[in-house]
Amino acid sequence: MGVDTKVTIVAAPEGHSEAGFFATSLDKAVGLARKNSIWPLPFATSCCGIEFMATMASNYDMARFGAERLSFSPRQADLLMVMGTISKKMGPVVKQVYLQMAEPRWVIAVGACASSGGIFDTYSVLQGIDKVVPVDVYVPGCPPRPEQIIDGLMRIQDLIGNESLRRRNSPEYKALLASYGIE
Amino acid sequence: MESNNAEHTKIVEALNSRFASSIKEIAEPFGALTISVDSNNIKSIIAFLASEEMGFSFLTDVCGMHYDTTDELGVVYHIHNLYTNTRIRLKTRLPKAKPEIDSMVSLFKSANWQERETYDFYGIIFKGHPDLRRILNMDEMDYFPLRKEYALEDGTRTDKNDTMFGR
Amino acid sequence: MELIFKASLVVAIFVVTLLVALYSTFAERKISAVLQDRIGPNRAGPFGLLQPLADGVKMFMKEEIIPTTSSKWLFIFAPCLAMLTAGMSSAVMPWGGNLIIDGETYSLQVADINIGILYILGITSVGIYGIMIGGWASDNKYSLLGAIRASSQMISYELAMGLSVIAVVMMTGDLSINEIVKGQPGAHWNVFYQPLGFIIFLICAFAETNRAPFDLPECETELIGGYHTEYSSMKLGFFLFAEYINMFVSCALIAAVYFGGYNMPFINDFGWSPNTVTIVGTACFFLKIAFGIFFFMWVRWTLPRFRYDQLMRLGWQILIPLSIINVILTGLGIIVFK
Amino acid sequence: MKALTNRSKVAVNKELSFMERLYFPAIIKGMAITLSHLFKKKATLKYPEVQKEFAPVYRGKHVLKRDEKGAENCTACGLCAVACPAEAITMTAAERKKGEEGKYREEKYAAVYEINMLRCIFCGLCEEACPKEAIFLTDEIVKTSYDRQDFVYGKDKLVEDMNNRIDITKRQKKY
Amino acid sequence: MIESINDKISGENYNTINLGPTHPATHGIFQNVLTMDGEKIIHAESTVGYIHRAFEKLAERRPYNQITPITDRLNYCSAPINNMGWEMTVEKLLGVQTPKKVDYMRVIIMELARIADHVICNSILAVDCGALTGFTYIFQQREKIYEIFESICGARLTTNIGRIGGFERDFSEQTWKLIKDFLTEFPKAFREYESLVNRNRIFMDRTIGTGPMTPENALNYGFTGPNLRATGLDYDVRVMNPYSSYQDFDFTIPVGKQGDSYDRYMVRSAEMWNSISIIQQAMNKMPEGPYHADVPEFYLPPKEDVYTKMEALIYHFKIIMGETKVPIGEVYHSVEGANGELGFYLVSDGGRTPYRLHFRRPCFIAYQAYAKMIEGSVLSDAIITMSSLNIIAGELDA
Repeated sequence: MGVDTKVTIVAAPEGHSEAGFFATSLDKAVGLARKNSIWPLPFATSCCGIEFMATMASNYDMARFGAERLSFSPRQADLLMVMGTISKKMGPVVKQVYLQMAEPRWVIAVGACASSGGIFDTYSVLQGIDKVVPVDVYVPGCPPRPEQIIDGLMRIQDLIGNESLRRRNSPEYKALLASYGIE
Repeated sequence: MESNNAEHTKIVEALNSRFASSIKEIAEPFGALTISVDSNNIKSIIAFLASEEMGFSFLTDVCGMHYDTTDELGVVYHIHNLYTNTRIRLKTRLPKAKPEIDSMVSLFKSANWQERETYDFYGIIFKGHPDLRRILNMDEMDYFPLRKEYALEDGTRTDKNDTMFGR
Repeated sequence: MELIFKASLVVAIFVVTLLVALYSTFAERKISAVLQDRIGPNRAGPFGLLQPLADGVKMFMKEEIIPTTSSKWLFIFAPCLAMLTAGMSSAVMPWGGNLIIDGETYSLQVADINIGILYILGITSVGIYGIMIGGWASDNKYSLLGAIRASSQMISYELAMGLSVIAVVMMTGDLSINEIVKGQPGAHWNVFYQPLGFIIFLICAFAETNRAPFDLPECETELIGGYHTEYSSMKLGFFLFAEYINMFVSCALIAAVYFGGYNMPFINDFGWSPNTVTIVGTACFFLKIAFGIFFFMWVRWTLPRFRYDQLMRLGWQILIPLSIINVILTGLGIIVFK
Repeated sequence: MKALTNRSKVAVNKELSFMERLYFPAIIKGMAITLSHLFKKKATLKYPEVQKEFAPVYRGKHVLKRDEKGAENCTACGLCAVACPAEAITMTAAERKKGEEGKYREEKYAAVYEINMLRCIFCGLCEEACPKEAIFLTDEIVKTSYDRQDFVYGKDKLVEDMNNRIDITKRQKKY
Repeated sequence: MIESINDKISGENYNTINLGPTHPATHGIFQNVLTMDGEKIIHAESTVGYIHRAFEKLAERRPYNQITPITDRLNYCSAPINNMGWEMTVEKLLGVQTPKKVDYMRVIIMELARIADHVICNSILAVDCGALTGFTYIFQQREKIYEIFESICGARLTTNIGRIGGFERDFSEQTWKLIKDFLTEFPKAFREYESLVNRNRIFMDRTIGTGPMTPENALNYGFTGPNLRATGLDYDVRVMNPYSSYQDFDFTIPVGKQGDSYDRYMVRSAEMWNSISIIQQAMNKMPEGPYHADVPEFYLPPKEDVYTKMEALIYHFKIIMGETKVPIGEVYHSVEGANGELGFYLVSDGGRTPYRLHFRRPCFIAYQAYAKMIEGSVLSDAIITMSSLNIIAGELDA
């Protein structure tokens, strides 16, 4: 905690020439595979979790994106979807789950509460999960419509598809993790 | 249906005959029988009300209060007789320096967490509670957040301008 | 020549098994989707056909995590064992009749050992070690619970499975699967002679493959992932893969033992050449398997799962007595009718 | 315990008939039901390709309206900010100068008007609070983004485009 | 600690399992530390507070009309019931009498919300038993309820529906049509769902006898709503203390026998059928009239009036700034929420915000029995019991 919230370089694939962010053709192929096989770990705590159910159910069917195999074990998940309020008591748990995930891993903050605390600017609520884990995509709304959640997933897909394989070993990424106290 | 006057008179009489000295005030705001009682005697009063004779077998609610004008804390009980459909609100006041009151857990199991919550929010000590710990907040918290003197906000928020909101 | 044929057959069967397992994962997702009024994966390739490939590549590229408290070698060994045994069991399956090439007869079976059924039952019970070791080596309580459930489930249901097979063996008088298949020409399938045995076998097959309603070793809502909770990347892939291969083999076994394998009614009435008959028979066999796989999935997406003790009760108190009765009835039948 | 009313009715039957004991009737019935859905029309809305039409009163992204002449309606009174339970609205008022009548309808206007879309809970209270019909919620959803700075919507994103006006007449209709 | 005590008692080694806070079956976030003997639960201890959001403190800092969106997030599965419970509480404090039409409209919305909530609970119970498909069928109907809410208030889940004194707008033609469609569509889909699950022996075996409760014990633990009714006691706030003209409708109170998971499931099922009938009755008897009470001090004037009438403008500003006079006093009002008696204890000191607002959250009070209910059962039962109690995290932790 206590990290400057402006550190959000995860998402910005800046032009970094060799061994950097830009994807090569192998990266592209792997990226293509990865982005079509996102196994989300739904960290659903409150209202947004119900909208997530709606997203998974027949009417919106997130499975179309290859993302219907929910893996509740963090080891197997690619995408941590934090949905709902994260209190200060819960903050360490989110971080723990993030640590248990295998690389490459991404994080979506779904809904106002997870992204910024939303309406709950109170003593017990974490003002955005980016204080404990790096967030890749923010989805606004309280709760977001399923359309918005799918939108967020597609943004993550874009991110994954254009990402270099070695980005996870890049100094920028390591610096980012270090800023969250993650080795 | 709630303002059942004959029933109310009966209850008040029964209470007056036993606990006259502990009863401070009786009122009926919005048709709900509200009795302010001495905090020392609360357990025997509720035990009496919960007995077969009076039939208030359901503890609807326990909550804390902070009266900042007199700087006192308080516990408010709502109990319900399901058969005559009468509700009573019992109010107590406790000094802030030593907020202690008897626990109701031996009478109503539902009081357990509600009293823990009240302790968590207001720091009211329930004597005889089997496990009086914080329940909703972190154990490390060192103040009682719902007391009026503490701020609501956690203070880390940077993206607002307080003058806009009239607060 | 014989050797080359056998070698190519082994390769072909291996590839086919893998392909079927690969596309079973896709089929599962699609079938569950259509049963649930959904569409299912449709982004990866046309109609989402490249979905399993995407999953595979992703899993290969994922970081491997070996928990520090686990027994490292066993942790790695377990998924390999599961995969290996799953792959081995298809060796004795008679995929078709005989092909005649250049006057020489080739059997579409890798090894026609005379105890084929025993071999399969044996291999599948070795497969359970993969799950058990995996769950134990993870040093995770949920995994351990899953492993314990898996092993006791396997032990209980293998008995009933074996007994129901014995009834079939009594009728055929041979333990070789090929002989069993040959024993049901045309439409004289065992399922019509052994309906009770078939149902018992089917239920046990569900239990042996850890499929719903018997998916207790991994049941997501209770044990998160059960024995594979701690596995990531391709080791997880192996476990999942092994499950689908097992399902494929089970369906093949059911088709061979109860639905006449490559036999098909009226196949000899068309006057086709023996080779055509064999090929059509093989296709027919795969059709039966495909229906079996569909059935497995259909059941999975319809039924709730059992509780552990209910599962045991069903196994020991209902299925085993029933299968013993079935054996006795079969014996009586043989005496009376033959 | 004694019943409280005379309206209670036991809703449970736990007795299994012999057929139900056999597992199969219910299983076959269930499987028939799931199979019948194989042939039903799929309920899925193919979202990115097909967009569902939201209700006319949907509470989505905000818009700051202009009047017919293109002048901004907002007078920076701050009522919307007061009414906002999430405290997501910030504004700075400025006096209208001579010659700016075409730009701002009232004598005061919002020089800065920001809504933090990550904070916003889309409750619609700002729309209700506005006495000048300046702020409305629309049936458009707020897009997701990579960076939380992107979600502070300033006037550039909120004020409506005169060439592409947003029809809010349906929202106001009280039926 | 517990482990060591038990070890001393029996000399056996027990296993401790941490069920939650991110376990898949704990939908929200509940932590239960289970002491297990193999699969059997010897001792359980619940920890709550993982999404404590300080509702009560927040409510002390927000004017009355801004509290409605906060109540949305209590039991988010049936937000309209919370909204309307809160509005009725304030109306009780202010002494506002709502027109019959408002009452009936509220009844329709609240019963729809109840269906929406029970749909979630019952379908998730089946999901936790391993049958996912029923959930997807019945969730399509929930989408229809969302559409109805959306056409009235503009949001799907956290509705912020209704205002103090009535509704923000009348139901449109579209809304009525959607409700009518729902009334014809839902029974079909629900019947299908019931025949998929209700009499399936696997499902019955899983749920019968899990987490049983006697009425005396349930009452002592503060159970209300379907969970209490499943034990056989017919306590329903809608009947005992009718609010919003519930006395005009004819419905029964479904009760169970043993208070186990199957009873809870069946009581919820029967309540959904009841809700359908109540909505039907309300539609048939819908009176004419205004859609809000005539209380200019609390109900916002129409926008046209704000421009043209001085009085309306003053009221508008006063309501938004929270400067209308609110009587000093305290009031308790309860509604039959989807999970039980949802009470609002409001103390007003005449200021723009409540002096104290306490929510009686049925989930919070009922959940403390959970640890006792699962002791002696197995892990699978613990999960079924949790689902069938329908504990909603938002309501639990406030």
